[in-house]
Amino acid sequence: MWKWLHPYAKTERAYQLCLTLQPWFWVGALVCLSIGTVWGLAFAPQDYQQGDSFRIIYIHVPSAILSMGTYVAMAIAALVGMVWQWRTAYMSMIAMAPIGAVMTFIALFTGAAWGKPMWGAWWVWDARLTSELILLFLYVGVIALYGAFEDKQQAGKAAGVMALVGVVNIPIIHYSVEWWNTLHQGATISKFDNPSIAPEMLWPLLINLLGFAFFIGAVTTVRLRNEIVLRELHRPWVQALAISQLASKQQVNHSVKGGN
Amino acid sequence: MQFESLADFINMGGYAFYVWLSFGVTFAAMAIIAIQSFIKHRNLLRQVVVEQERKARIKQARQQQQDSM
Amino acid sequence: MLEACGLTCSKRDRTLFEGLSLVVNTGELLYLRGPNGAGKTSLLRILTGLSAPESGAVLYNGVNISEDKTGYYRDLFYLGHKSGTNGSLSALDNLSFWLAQHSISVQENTLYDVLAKVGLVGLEDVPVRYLSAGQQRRVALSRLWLKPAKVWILDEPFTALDVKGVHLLETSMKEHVRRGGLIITTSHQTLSENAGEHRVFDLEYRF
Amino acid sequence: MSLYQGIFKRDMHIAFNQKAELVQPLMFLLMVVTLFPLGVSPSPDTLQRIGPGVIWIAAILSSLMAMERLFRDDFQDGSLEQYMLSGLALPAVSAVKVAAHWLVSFVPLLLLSPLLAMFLNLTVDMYIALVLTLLLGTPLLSLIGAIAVGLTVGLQKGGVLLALLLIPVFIPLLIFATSAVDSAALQLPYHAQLAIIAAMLLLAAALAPFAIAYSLKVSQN
Repeated sequence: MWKWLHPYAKTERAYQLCLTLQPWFWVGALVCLSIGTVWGLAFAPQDYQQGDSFRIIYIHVPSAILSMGTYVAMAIAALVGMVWQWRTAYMSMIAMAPIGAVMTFIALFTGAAWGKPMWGAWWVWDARLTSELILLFLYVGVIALYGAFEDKQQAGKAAGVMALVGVVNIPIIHYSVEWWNTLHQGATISKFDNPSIAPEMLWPLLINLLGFAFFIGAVTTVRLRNEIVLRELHRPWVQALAISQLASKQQVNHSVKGGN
Repeated sequence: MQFESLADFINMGGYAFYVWLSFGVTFAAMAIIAIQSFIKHRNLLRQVVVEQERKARIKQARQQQQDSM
Repeated sequence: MLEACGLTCSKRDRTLFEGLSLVVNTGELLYLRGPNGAGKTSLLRILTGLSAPESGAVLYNGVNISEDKTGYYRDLFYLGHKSGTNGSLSALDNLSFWLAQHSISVQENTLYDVLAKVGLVGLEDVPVRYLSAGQQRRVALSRLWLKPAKVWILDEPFTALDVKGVHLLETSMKEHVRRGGLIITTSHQTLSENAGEHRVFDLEYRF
Repeated sequence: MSLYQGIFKRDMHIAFNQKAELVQPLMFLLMVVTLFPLGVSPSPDTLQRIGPGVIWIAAILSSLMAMERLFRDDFQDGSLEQYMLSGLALPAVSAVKVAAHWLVSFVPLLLLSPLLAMFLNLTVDMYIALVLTLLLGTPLLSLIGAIAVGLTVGLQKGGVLLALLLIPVFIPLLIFATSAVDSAALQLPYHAQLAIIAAMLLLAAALAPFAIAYSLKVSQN
């Protein structure tokens, strides 16, 4: 008996969990990102080689790390969903995909904007940029596959398989691209790996990394709630929730109008 | 503070365009995905209410059909 | 005995049925009825184990079918909307491959006899795609006489069949039930008395 | 065992009944290769330099076209349902089907490869390396491709989606395979590249059948 009630209890509980976590994530993201960005832009010392252009590192490196991290998290969620038949796991996987893709886009864009003054070209087939580009393709694939199915439960499972195939491939892709890059390397110098970074340069980087992570968490909670509402459109608790939330908003609108 | 003046800060040692473009696009992209998620949430809740009303209409129609029979 | 306990299924985010339970005993014909979109096919596919229910379980002789697949499939015959015959192979090839697939050994003469029984004399070695829809359906149905299955799950078996075909199928359904078989079937036309006694199970369209 | 032989025979039989579907991807491959001398440069040196990459890219693209055939008919006519209800081990069935598919769609490609090598002015050393990479690499294409085919088989517009899903996954293979041929051109050893491709193939052979079976089940739902 309990086993059958289980999944519904779980989605509702997941929804509540998102609601409680969400404000903390938003506050954390806001605080860390403002501190890290201001520190990185205004207070961190200049790089003796690259001047002030290196300050792009404070968004490029965190977004690059977390774009990979989000994909791995998606694959873990897919695995959990597959092994324990957990519908919420698939939902959180697909909730993470767009924000992961945005992180990949940011890493690519900032990489290009950093490359222009350093290499004189917007795009250079550097190992890290190429890996990021392929990662973006993997994200696109998962999102497109999910979108192609009408039945979202089936869609989640299918996208999960693809996320797992991708995650097995990421290290192989990474390794192959690095290897390919060393073979074909012309005059480009890898500006991205700085073997020794001064601590006053590193701190803002770590804070921003944390800030980006909080941001990903925050957006994921919102999107996971969306996913739950979408799938449980006909459950009484969702209907009650929709009515109460929309009603409270309308009340606010009314009182504003009344005040005028 | 690494910069002597505000103008200096904005100039970013000559790299102003690249640095500010990167930060601008980054935060714009983050804002877009966040706002899009919230808008979707509101639309979904509206959809729930609409569906419910539709269901009520169908139920009513069926009731009437049964009554007339 | 086939038992469904608390099955829930939603397709395209609409709940088709929730907490559905039913028991079909041996020697019984269950006629599953319901409007289009009520979830008849989904229910049958869950009963065969082809698709997994969102919650609930299907028991065959008290054992969950997901735990003893081979045991269940030995006794099961399922015919869905799709006939499961390859168009470029002949009826004979299709049947003998299907028999090998299901580990059933049958004399070749028997195959000819069964195909004659369903009215396909002379069409045994023609690629199936050259046959008419009704004839293709007959090829698929001829498996009923080849596999000694206890449980028949038939999804719209009468589609495309002519009067004679319907009569043949209905009488063999009656015969199967009489011998202690178990049938679950859906159909848009009501079963005639040739099919024998049957229990009706109505599946409502839910919103 | 004979049961799986039966599946293999049936698939071969069906494939040879639909010869057009076997030949078309090969013709596509040939035409793509023809485009490069016309579009880039007909100079023998350039062709030799880009040749390995061109052949591999064309092979990947044509494999995407051939791949769709793998489970499509069985899904559409309901044979796949009957496979699942037969009590056979689905991973083994999928492995056999992939093997049959590889034989009918990639072995002809290998037979065509001398022609391609001539078109693109490859040396004998390069050609040997190319054949070795094709021998090890194309089964990998089939195995990984089959997972995505299994996922998209139930979709109406699966074709482009299949390419979107698979091309990024095939990139490492492309890199190692072309670099092996490039090494051969420079008279350098290329065991390392072949070993890596072989390792990927073994990994795929061990895992892919289960992934294919799972994705077919997802498509049936």
